[in-house]
Amino acid sequence: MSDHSSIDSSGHEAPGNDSHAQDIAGHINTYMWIFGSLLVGTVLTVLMYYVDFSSMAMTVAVALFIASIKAFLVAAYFMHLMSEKKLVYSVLLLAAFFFTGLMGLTLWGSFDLPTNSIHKTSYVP
Amino acid sequence: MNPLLKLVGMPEPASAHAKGIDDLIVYVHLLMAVLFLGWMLYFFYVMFRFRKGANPKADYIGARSHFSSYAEIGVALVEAVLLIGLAIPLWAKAVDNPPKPEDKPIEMQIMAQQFAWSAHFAGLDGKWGRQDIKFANSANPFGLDTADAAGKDDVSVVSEPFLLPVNRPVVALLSSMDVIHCFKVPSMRVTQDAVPGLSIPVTFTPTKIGDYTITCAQLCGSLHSTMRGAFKVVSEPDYTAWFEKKSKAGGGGGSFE
Amino acid sequence: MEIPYTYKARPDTGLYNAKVGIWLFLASEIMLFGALFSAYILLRVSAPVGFWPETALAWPRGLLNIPIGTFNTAVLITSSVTVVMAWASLQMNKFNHFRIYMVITVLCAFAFLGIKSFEYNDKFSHYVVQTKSGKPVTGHIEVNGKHPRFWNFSDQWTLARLTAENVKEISVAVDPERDEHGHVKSHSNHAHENRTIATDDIQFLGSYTPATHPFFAVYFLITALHGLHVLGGALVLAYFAFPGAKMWKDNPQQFINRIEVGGLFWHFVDLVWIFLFPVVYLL
Amino acid sequence: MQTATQPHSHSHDHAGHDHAHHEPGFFSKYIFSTDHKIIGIQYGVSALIFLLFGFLLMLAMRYQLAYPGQPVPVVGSLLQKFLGDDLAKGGVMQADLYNSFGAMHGTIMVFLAIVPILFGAFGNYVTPLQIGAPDMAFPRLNMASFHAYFLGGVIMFASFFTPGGSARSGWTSYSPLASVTDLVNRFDGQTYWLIGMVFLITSSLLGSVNFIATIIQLRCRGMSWMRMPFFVWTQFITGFLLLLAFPPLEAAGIMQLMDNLFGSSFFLPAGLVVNGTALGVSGGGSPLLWQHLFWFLGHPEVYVLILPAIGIVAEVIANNTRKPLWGYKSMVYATMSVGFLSFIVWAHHMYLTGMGTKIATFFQTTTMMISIPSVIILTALFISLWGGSIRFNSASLFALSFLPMFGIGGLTGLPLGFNASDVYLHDSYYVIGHFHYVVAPGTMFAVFAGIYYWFPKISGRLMNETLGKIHWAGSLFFMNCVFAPMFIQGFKGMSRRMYDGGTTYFLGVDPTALSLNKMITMSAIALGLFQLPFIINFFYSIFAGKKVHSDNPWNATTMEWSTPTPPPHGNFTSEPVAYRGPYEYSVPGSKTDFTPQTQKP
Ligand code: HEA
Ligand code: HEA
Ligand code: CUA
Ligand SMILES: [Cu+2]
Repeated sequence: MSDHSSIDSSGHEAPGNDSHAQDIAGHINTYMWIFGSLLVGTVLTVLMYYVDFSSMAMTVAVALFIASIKAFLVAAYFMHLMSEKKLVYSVLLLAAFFFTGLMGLTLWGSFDLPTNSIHKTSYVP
Repeated sequence: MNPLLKLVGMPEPASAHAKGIDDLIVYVHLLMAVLFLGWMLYFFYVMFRFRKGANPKADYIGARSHFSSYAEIGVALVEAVLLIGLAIPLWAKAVDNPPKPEDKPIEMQIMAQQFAWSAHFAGLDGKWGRQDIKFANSANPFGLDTADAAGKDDVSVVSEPFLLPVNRPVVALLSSMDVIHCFKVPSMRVTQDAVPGLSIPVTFTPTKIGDYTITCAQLCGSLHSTMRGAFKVVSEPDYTAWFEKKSKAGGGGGSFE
Repeated sequence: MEIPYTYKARPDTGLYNAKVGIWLFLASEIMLFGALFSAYILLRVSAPVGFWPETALAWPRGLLNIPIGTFNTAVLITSSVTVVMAWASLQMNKFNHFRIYMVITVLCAFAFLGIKSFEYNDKFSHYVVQTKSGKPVTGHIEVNGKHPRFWNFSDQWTLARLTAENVKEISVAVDPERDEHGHVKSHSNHAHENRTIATDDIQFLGSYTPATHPFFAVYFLITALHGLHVLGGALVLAYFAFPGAKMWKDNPQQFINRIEVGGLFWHFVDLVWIFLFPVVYLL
Repeated sequence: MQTATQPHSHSHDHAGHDHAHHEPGFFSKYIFSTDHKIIGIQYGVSALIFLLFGFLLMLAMRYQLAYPGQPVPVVGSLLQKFLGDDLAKGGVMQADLYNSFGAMHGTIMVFLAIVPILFGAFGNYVTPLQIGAPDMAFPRLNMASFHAYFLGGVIMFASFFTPGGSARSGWTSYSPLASVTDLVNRFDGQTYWLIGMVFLITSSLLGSVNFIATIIQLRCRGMSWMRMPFFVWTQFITGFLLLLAFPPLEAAGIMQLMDNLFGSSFFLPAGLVVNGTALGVSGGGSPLLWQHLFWFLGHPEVYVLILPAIGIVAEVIANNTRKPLWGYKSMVYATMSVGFLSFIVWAHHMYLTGMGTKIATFFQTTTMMISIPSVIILTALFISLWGGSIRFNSASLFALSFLPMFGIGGLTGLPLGFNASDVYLHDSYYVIGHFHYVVAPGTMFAVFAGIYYWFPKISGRLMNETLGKIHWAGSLFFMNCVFAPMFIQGFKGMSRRMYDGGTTYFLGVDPTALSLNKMITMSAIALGLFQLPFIINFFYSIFAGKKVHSDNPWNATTMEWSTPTPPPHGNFTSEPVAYRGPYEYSVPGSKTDFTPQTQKP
């Protein structure tokens, strides 16, 4: 804590004290673990590409599953969502809900057409 | 036709499903009228009774009755009834119930382009000619392949009135060559967008002989307001005569009037 | 009166203003990228089945450089770690560490952008050539002895331009053939074979640009928008690392907050990429 | 760092003193101001000008509708001079000019006039005062938001003078039309429109982040959620609507921009044949995707237009009935439900683009659901009148007339919301009637009510009541003359966006529909003339209106009236504390008929 005193001398409350610093040191350990997991996740994602899943849907599912886990790690630990306030959750939940609505309903609406409708790439019939 | 709708100037209905739509419009407007008149009576009464001159001291609590909750539940109920009883079934019937073959539906294509409507029938052989984008242009909106034998007797009616027989279901496959147009025939109570890249069927059964105008109800460019089409609903024999003549004359496959 | 809670947390919400602000902003960013992802998925699923370019509008697979993409992912993840380390260093009062981590973060950002523009360059000088007499091929082309380059928009070739400028033939360094998963076929020729194609034999010529296929349009749009976020974020973080760091002296708590807020944005940019990478590169 | 801890150090005198000594220069005071009140005024003035402009565009169009093919009076020659023969030959409005004015009328009214007035002007000026905050949470962001809005406006305005004229694909800007109107000059009016929209969206996003953060963080001591004035609640929910609904349109706008500038095909399917020749694009896109993304914003946007208006009306009604709002809590919850539901009803604008039964059922059910909380809000306002001591001043007259007008507009939404009846009414003048009843006599009346009500706080002077009442009577009467006949026209089958006023269709069908056009146009002119008393009143009162003698001329309870008039920089002279709910009027046992929120118990 060499520059601790210099901050103090400028007349301000120093942000860290020793027990606080210990906490943070604990965090750093976590950060490194997460870092490692993210790299592993990335490698897994790429390997998945070379595995021949029988169906496209399966590929998509696996890809998004890995991505979601990685995203969760980033959000939960790097962005400290784990210990964040309720308010932030509600905002994010709203956004997540509306995003799902936007995507889901748009897709649904684009494919639930009147019976016998045709998506054309050439003229019909 | 419902006298209320006549009063506001809606054109006489001329198709089989029109009654359902008209009824729904009437019922919804009755609901609206009841709500509106009720509230207005209340509104003027309140403004008069509780004006400052008559009631210099306001009451902190105000209304104590729960009438409003009942009214709100009532509105919700009526809406639910209209929705489940009328709107949804009507829609399902219109878009998910294609006419059965024994009703001998007329199948046709309708193509919209800036700024005209064209119609296309399969001809006497009942087979569509081959169609491809690469043949399409303003004069051949359906992209008919002149080389295809099945198309020789197809009937294409480009930018002029076509005929439909009375009391037979029509299934018109609607599409567009360029931008979004909207096929609207007020008397038939049909409206459907013609979306490029999609082919969407509209179904209706004309019930009245006469001349009908198609308007384009979707902004589609400079001359949108003049984009009119027309068709005549005629008796079955008149229609057959017209159709046979057209088909034999080889309307399809490139030679257009 | 002055604006309260600019750096102290409001007791009942437990948050300071900027943190509320950044989370709201991120929520709107979710909707922005969400709409783009939705568009991507919709276009993707409504594309005809088949293999691009054999089937005109089928979704292309395996066009992007996966090793480079993977490397870039790692770069971005690293920057995400360093930015949180920078914040932690401030918490522990180690300003110098903070600055080092910040510098690494910004360097990672620019590395990411550099690699991305390298990829862009590759795409812009890549062409699909549909011949009249055979299968379409893809690859880098050479016209009049020169490789067209993306930064020069006037250097884009189309069939019309070939004809207009009376170019008789072009040569194509043909890409290896791919199967329907985008994997290079085992028997395929790995060393880019050079083929000369006469202009008369060309039916369609298009570079890997938005006009050629919706895939490119979506790809460039989403990655460019993401790239802009990276650039913006990097500039702000660089500002905090140097000129903005003066605040550490006057109001350390507020400075830490700023780093936290900047970091949150940075993690979000990383998060978007975590989804972008599999969706765009691997699907 | 001892700022907020010693609130009493700033006295009223002190603020005035400060002011006198370092008078900021013109630029930092009026152009680069970060004070929410100045920014509010900037928004208000620009938006009123745009409102007038939007109306003038419509007057020219209305003239064309009533008298197709005749030169526009007064400005015809100017139009020809500035816009050229293609658009206004001989001063006659050509079809393209009609379409371009129509698109710009919609765009300007919605994005440059009404939203900026409600959210930018009233929201900025009043919200921080009502929650006892010294300013917005992010003053510089607030300034940036106004600047982005202003730039967007300038770009939109400039687009009129591009070759070919401004955007002319409707305010909805549907693809492919928007992408194929000008195939030669890619940098056309549509491109300007899109760039302008990106600025306006950015402005709204910055604004909404700021509003929400301000309301969450800067409520003064004692200002709990359920003590917030209803107006603040509506601003809060509106903020969320803007925050989450606008980004998809921004994305869509950028995609359309790419379609226009780089020839991509986000919204263009394969095989388009325009003008008889194949359009040389790859295709593969979806025109309906644009509509989904547009209406995902479009529908929440209409609640952006109405919720703050309801908020204003609620304030004015509570004040002029001298009693608390009836069912304040249920209004708050209803507003939340409206806000939430408004995100999942959007495709009721798309019933006729081709929809299967399942998806159509989903959207009409949600559409019916959203009408219930609207009914609850309106009912609560109506019942609030019961037992009041109603005063009829200009503000209150406008607020009261808002109720039936919004009622008509809202109720006529119902037949549109059932898809089966929408089959007949879609894209007809019935729709035009429906939404103008909500936005013109609805929202605009709320705006007027707000102006008459808060004018004394802003300027320290009252507006003239006589002129105000003339303005009210004329506006109410002629608004109805303009928009009520549109329902009839709609029933008769008249489509909207018809440059010839429906002549081509109606001559063979029902010529009486056309005579209504003339009546509507005349009424619109009269409506315009009846705004003159307002404009005169407005400017006259700024300089020579009757001075107010107290900071609280309406004897109101909410906090904006506990500040000096006009409020100084930093707003409050001592730290405000809310001791009670927002509408404690006529509390039994109290000496006065109002108990301000800040009054110590
Ligand atoms: C502020 C604007 C606003 C508001 C609040 C609304 C509110 C509603 N709108 Fe409207 N609407 C628009 C603006 C608005 N709309 C615009 C601009 C368009 C056209 C866009 C375009 O195409 O260009 C449109 C178009 C539009 C359509 C598409 C029509 C078409 O194109 O075919 C539909 C269809 O469902 C619809 C439905 C509704 C419904 C169900 C409500 C409901 O929320 C209404 C709920 C309210 C009530 C039910 C009233 C309750 C009151 C009482 C019951 C008390 C009555 C009291 C008295 C009468 C005194 N609207
Ligand atoms: C908030 C939105 C809003 C508002 C307020 C209005 C207000 C008005 N609108 Fe508009 N309108 C739209 C939004 C709006 N409109 C939209 C979205 C469309 C669809 C566009 C499209 O098809 O794409 C449309 C379309 C539209 C049409 C259909 C055109 C067509 O389909 O061909 C018509 C026709 O009459 C019309 C008329 C009017 C009239 C007469 C008013 C009047 O009520 C205007 C009244 C205004 C005034 C009288 C001005 C008052 C001025 C002041 C108070 C200024 C004071 C100034 C200072 C103090 C400096 N509008
Ligand atoms: Cu076609 Cu309008
Ligand atoms: Cu809507």
